[in-house]
Amino acid sequence: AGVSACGGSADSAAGDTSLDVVVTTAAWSVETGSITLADQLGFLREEGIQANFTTAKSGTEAVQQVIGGNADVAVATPEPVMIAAQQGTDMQYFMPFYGHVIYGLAAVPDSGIGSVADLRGKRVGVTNANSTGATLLRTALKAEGMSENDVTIVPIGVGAQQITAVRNGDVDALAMYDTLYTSLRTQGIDVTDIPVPGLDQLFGGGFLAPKDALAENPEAYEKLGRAVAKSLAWARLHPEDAVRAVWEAKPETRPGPDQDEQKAVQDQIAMLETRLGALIPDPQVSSWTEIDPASVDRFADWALQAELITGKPPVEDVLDTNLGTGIGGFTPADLQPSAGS
Amino acid sequence: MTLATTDAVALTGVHKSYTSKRGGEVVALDDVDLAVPQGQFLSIVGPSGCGKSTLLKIIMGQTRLSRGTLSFGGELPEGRHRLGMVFQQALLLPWRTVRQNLLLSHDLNGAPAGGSDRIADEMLAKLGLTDFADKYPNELSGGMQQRVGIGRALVHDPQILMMDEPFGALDALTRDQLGMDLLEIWERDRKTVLFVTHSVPESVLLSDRVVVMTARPGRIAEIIDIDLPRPRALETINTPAFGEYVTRIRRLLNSEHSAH
Amino acid sequence: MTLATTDAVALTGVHKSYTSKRGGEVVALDDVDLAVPQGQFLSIVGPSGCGKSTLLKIIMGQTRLSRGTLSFGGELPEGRHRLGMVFQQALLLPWRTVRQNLLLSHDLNGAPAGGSDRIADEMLAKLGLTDFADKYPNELSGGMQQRVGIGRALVHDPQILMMDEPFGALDALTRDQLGMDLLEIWERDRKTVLFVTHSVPESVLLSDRVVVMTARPGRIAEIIDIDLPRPRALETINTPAFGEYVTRIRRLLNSEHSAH
Amino acid sequence: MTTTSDRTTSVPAGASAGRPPRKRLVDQPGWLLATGLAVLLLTAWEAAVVVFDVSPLIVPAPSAVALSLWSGLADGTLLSHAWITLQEILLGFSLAVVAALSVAFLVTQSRLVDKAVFPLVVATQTIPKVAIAPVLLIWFGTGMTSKVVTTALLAFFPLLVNAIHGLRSTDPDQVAMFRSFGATRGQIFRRLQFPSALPSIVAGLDVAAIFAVTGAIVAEFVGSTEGLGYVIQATNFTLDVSRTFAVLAMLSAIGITLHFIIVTIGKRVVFWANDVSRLDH
Amino acid sequence: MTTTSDRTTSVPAGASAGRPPRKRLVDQPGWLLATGLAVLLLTAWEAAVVVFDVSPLIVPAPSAVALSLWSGLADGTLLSHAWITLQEILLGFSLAVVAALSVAFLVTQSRLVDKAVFPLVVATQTIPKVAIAPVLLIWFGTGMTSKVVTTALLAFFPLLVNAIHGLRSTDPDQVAMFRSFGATRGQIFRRLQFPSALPSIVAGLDVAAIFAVTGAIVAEFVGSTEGLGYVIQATNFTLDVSRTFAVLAMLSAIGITLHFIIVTIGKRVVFWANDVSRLDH
Ligand SMILES: Nc1ncnc2c1ncn2[C@@H]1O[C@H](COP(=O)(O)OP(=O)(O)OP(=O)(O)O)[C@@H](O)[C@H]1O
Ligand SMILES: Nc1ncnc2c1ncn2[C@@H]1O[C@H](COP(=O)(O)OP(=O)(O)OP(=O)(O)O)[C@@H](O)[C@H]1O
Ligand SMILES: [Mg+2]
Ligand SMILES: [Mg+2]
Repeated sequence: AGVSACGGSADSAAGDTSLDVVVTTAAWSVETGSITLADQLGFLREEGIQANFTTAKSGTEAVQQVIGGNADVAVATPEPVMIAAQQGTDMQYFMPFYGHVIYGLAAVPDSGIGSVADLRGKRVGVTNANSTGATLLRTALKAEGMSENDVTIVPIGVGAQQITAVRNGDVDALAMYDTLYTSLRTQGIDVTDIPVPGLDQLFGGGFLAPKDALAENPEAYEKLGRAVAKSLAWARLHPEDAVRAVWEAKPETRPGPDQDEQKAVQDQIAMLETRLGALIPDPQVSSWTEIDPASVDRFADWALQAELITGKPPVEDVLDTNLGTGIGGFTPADLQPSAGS
Repeated sequence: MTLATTDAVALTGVHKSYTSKRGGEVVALDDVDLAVPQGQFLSIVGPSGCGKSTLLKIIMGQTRLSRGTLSFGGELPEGRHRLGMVFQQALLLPWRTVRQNLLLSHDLNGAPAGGSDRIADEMLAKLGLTDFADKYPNELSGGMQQRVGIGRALVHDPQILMMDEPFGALDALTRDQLGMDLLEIWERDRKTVLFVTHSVPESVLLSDRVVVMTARPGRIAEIIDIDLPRPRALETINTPAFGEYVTRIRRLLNSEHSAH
Repeated sequence: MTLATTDAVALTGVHKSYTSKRGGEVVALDDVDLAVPQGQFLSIVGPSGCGKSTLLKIIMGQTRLSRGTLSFGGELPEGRHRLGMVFQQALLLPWRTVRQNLLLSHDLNGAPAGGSDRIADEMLAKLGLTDFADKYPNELSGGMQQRVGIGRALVHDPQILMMDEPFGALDALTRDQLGMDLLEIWERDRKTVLFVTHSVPESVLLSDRVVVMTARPGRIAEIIDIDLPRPRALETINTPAFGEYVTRIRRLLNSEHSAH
Repeated sequence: MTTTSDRTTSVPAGASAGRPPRKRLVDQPGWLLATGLAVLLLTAWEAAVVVFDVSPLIVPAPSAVALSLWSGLADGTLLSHAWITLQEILLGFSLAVVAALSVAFLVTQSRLVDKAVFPLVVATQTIPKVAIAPVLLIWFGTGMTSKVVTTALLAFFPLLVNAIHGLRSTDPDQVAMFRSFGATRGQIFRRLQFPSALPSIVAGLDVAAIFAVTGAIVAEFVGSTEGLGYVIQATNFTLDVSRTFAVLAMLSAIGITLHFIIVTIGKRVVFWANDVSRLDH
Repeated sequence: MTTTSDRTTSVPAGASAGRPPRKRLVDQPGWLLATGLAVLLLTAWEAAVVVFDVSPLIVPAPSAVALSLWSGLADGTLLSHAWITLQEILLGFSLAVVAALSVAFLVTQSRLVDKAVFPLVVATQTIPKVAIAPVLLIWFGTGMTSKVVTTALLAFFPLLVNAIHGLRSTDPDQVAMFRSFGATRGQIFRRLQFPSALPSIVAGLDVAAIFAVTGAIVAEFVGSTEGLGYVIQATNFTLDVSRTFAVLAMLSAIGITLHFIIVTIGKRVVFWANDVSRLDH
C-alpha cells in the first residue's frame, strides 16, 4: 500500500482501499489476533477495506514504520507517540485498543509485598530495563519518595523465561503489563496487584495514523476502525469462538501436542478477557470506541512526570476525536460474521 | 654499457640488495653490466647464492632493482609473448592436468583448441609424459613436474626465454635429451635464451656465451664466447675445443670459490 | 628376501600402485626386493618417475605399500632417532631462521642449548651458510635452502639416513664438497644411508652398492657392489676402476631407457 | 643385534584372505558416529529431565520435542514456515556470496579500495543488525526482501575475510609466471588467484551458511509474521517450549545439511588440496 | 629494429635527486584515505537528510549524531557503558579463542572427535543466540557472565572453522619429517601444525573479534541494565535516534580498532606469509 494508499487513491483490484496496519507484538496471540479477525470474519470486506497486518517488536518500531511511510496505521501504546509529537511528528490516535494503561505492579506470592512502599530493598522483575513497566516502577517509587536505587531491577524477559524466573524466586515483585500477569496466573502463580493510584485513569493506546492522512481521508480510517471494532466486540461476546478462530488463522498460537487443549482454551480466554475486558466493559454498548481526551491528557501528565517527555503536547496533536462515534456506529445485531474468507 | 640495436635485453650498472627481516642488507647483485643480443643463447653459471635467480627475476620484472638500468630493445611485441620463464620450482597449477598446464599460455591468449591439442601432444611426447597427460601435478614425481614446467615455457614460445636450472631434478639421460630438444627448438627460431645451470658442460654445449658469476656480492667474473660450430650434437662433447672451454670455466669457478 | 641379522631395513616383494584422481592405476614400484645391511651406503639411480622417491617414502612410513613387507632390524632405538630424510624439496619451516631449522630435531628432543649451538655453528660452516644463520628461509636462494635441508638431516643424525636428490640444486663445487663432508660423517659413524641421485659418478664415489632401477613399472634392474677402497676422496674419480663402474651403470641406464 | 624385526608393515587387511578385518569405532561412517553420539546425548537429557523433574517450561524432554516436531511436520505448519525461512537463507546466502566475492575482488585488486573502502566495510560489520532493523524495514519493506538483506549482512563478513585471505595467499612467483604469459588482470584473478583462494573460500562459505541460518531467524525476530523465527517468538508467547525446541532442531538440521553440502562440494572442487587422511596413519 | 628501448626501468625516485616524486592518491596512508572517504560519505548523508527532509526519528543527520556523541562522551555516560561492553567483548573473545582452538585441536587430532563430535558442534551453531539467551540467563545469571558466554558463542564458530582449515592444510611431507625426527603428537601440533595454521587463524580472529562486538550487544539486548546494548535499547525506547546512532558509531570504532590490532599483530606474527605488496608492482 504505502502512503499513497491512505489517501484512498491506490485502490486494489477489487476497488477496496488498502491499508497497512502494524501491530505491536512479538508474535500473533489471541489478543492481537482479535484485531485480524476483522479480516477473517468479513467485517473489513463489508466496509470495502483491505488491510495488511504486520507486527513490530516494540511500540517505537511500530511508530517508526508509520513515520517512515512503511505503514498507514500502527497499534501502539502512547509513549513513543508522545515523544514523537514533542519532536514535531504529528500522529493521532483515532481508536482505542487498550482499555487503559496496561502496565502495573504486582507482587509474587509470599513476598509479603502489599504496597509500593514495601518494595524497598526488593528485586523487581521487568521484561526489559527500558520497558514502560520499568518506567512505571520508577515513577511509582518517586511518588513514594523512593528512587530506583532503592530496589533491584531485574530484566527477566517474557514467556517461559519470565515464568521460570518467578518460579525460581529470582524476583519479589514485577513491573510489567496485564496479560503477562494473566499468563503467570494461568501457570498457577497467583501474583497480586500492587495498587498504584490513578493508573486506570490513563489512556492505554490504540490505533494511530499520521495527522494529515487522517484529515485527508477520514472515511478510510473510520471504516477500518469500525471493522476492527466489530471484531473486538464479537470476540468479547464469543471468547471461545474467537480463540478457536485465531487458532485457525494463526496455527502457531494453537497449543502443542503435549499441552492440554481444554486448559489452553481457558488460558487464552483469560488472556483475551484481560485485554478486552478493560476496553469493552459492556459488550452491548459500543461507545467504548471513543477516546476520552482527559485520559490522554492524564497520560501526558504522567509521561512528563516520568521524564519521558520534557513538555506536554496538546491533546489535539495526538488525538483525533472525529472518528470515534462513526467507528462505534454498529449494534450487537451487526456482529454477524459473513462466511470466513 | 649502451644498448646496441640488436640487443634483446641490457642491464647497466645493476645493483640489487635485499633488506633482511632481522635488519642488515644482503647484496645479491653488484654492478652488473650485461647485454644479450637478440637471438643469443646465453648461459649463466656461478656458485649457489651468487644472484643468478635474482638476475632473471629482475629481467622478469618480478623484483625491483636497487640501482641501475634495465632496458629491452629490438622488435619485441608489446606486452604479450615477450618473456617466458622456467622457475627453479616447477610452479604447476594443482587444479590443472599436465596437458592443461602445458597449454596455460595458449588458454590465456585464447588460442584455438584444435591447434593447441597437437602442440600439447608433441610436447608431451618430447617430455616423455604422453601417458601422464591427464594426471594432476601432485600425481607426478619431482622430475616429471619439472619437465612439465619446461614444456609449459616452450609451448609459450616467448621472445626471451629464461630458464633457472630447468634440468636440475632430471636424470642424465632425460637431461641430455631435453637439452638437445631445447637446442633444436632454438635453432629453428633463434629466440633469445638466458639459461642458468650448474652443469658447466651443459652450458658450453648449449650456449653462444657463458657468464661466469662470483659469489657475494654477485658480480660477473668473466663472459666467455663459445666458438663451437653449430648445429651442435651430443658428440660435440668429445671435441678437444669443448674440453678446453669446460676446463677454463671450471678453473674460473674454482678460483672464485677458493677466494672466499 | 629374508631379513639378515645385520640388515637395517629390508623390503620383500614390495608393490606400490597409486590410484589416479581420474581413475586408472599407476604402478610406481613392482616386486622390489631390497635388503640394506646395517652401516651400508646405498645409492639408488634410475630415470625420472621410476619410483625412487616412492621407495624412500615407503621406508619413512609416509606412504603405505600396496603389497609386500617392510621390516626393520638391528639395534635401532625405539621410535626416535631412527629415520631421517632429506626430501626432494627443502621443506624448511618459514618461521624459523636457518639456525633454528638446522636445530629442529635437537629442539624436538629437548637437547641442551649449549651443545646445540656448537653443532649448529659447525654445520653452518660446512654448508657455507655462516653469514646466513639468522636469515629466514625465504631470504635464501634455492641452493641455500636445499643445503639447510641437508644440514638439518645431518644434525639429526639418524640410524638410517635417506636422501632424495639432496644435491640437485647445487653447483658442482658445493656438491663435491658436501658429498665429501657426507662421506666423512658416514665414515665416522657408519650409519645406514639410502641416497637417491641422478649423478652416476656421485653414486659410485659415495656408495657401497648402487641400485639401478627401471622405469614404469619401477623395478630393480641390477644391484652393483662398488669395490673401491675406502676412505675415498675426490681423486678416486681418476682411477680406472671408478671409470669402469660409471660406464657399466650408464650402460645399464641407457639400455633401460631405450627399452621404452 | 636381534633377528626379529621390531616393526613389520604387512599387506593391507583387505588383500589378505582369512584374517577378519578388525573394525575400529573410528572407522565407522561419520553419520553413524554423529547420530550415535546424538542419541546418547538425547537419552542423557531425557533421563535428566525425568530424574531432576525439570519444568517443561525450562527444558522440555526430547521425547516431548520429538512429538511436537512430528505433529508440526504432520500438519504442515512447520514445513510451510521452514520453506519461508529456507528461501530467506538461500537467497540471503547467495546475495552474501556475490557481495563478499565482489568486495574481496575489489579489495585485492585495487590498493585504493583496500585502503579507503575496506576499513569502512569493517566498521559497518560491528553494527548489530537488530539495531538497524527499523531502517532496514523501512528501506526494504516488511516482506522477504528485508529478511534476505539481514541474512546476507550476517553471512557476508566471514566469507569476505576468508576470500581476501585466500586471494592474498597466492604465490607471487605464480603471478609473475602468469604475467610473463601475457595474462590480463582479470585472467590472473580468474585463473590463478581465485582457484588458489578456493580452499579458504570454502571455509568461509561454511561459516557464512551457518550464519545465514542465524541471520534469517534474527531477521524474522525483528518483524515478521511467518518463518521459523516467527514460530520461535510465537511459541515463546504461548509457552509452547517443546515447539520452540522443535524449531531449533529443524534449524540445526538445516544448518548441518548446508554444512555437509558445502563440505562435500568443497572437497570435490578443491580436489587438489592436502588430503587430511594423509596425516592420519 | 629500433634503437630506442621500449621500456626502461630506472633508478627508484628516492635515489635520484631533482625529480619531484609524484604522489598518487593510492600512496597516501590508509587512515587518511579511509577517513577522507568516510567524511565524503557523511557529507552526502547530511545532504540527503536535508534534501529529502528525512525524519530524525528514523535517520538523524550525522551532525546531530556527532553532537549527541560528543555530549554523551563529555558527561561520561557513554564511556562508562562502553567500558562494560568492552569488558564483555574482550572476555567473550578470549573465551571464544580458547574454546575454538581447543576444539580445533581435538577435531584435527582425533578422527573420532572429527566424525562424531564436530557435526554436533556445527548443529548447535545454527541456534540463534537470541533464542537461547533466556536459557543462558537462567544458567549464568543476569550478570556479566551470561553476556560473556553469549559473546563467546557468537565469536567461536568463525574462528573454529578457520583454525580447522588452517590446521588441516599442513604439508603432509613436513609432518613426515617431524615424525622422522621423533616428534610427539603434541610437538607436531605446537611446532608445525599451529604455526602453519596461523595465517588462517588470524583471518578467523578478525571475524571473531567483529562478531564478539555484535555478540556483546545482542546479549545486552536480552537482559541487562548497563552497557552500550542497553543504551541502544534505552534510546530506542525514548526515540533518541541520534544517541542510538552515536552508540553505533562507538561500536564501529571499537570494531575497527580490534580489526587493526589483530591485523597489525597478525602481520608481525605471520611475518613469513606472502607479502601482498609483492603482488602490486
Ligand atoms: N601421490 C601420487 N599419486 C599418484 N601417483 C603418484 C604419486 N606420487 C608418485 N606417483 C607416480 O609414481 C611414480 C613414481 O614416482 P616417484 O616420485 O617415486 O618417482 P622418482 O623416481 O622419485 O622420480 P624423480 O626422479 O622424477 O623424482 C610416477 O610415475 C608418479 O607419477
Ligand atoms: N627474497 C629475498 N630476501 C632476502 N634475500 C634474498 C631474497 N632472495 C634472494 N636473496 C639473497 O640474494 C642472494 C642471491 O640469491 P639468488 O636466489 O639470486 O641466488 P642464486 O644464484 O639463484 O642461487 P642458487 O643457485 O642457490 O639458486 C642470496 O644470498 C640470497 O640469500
Ligand atoms: Mg637460484
Ligand atoms: Mg623423486
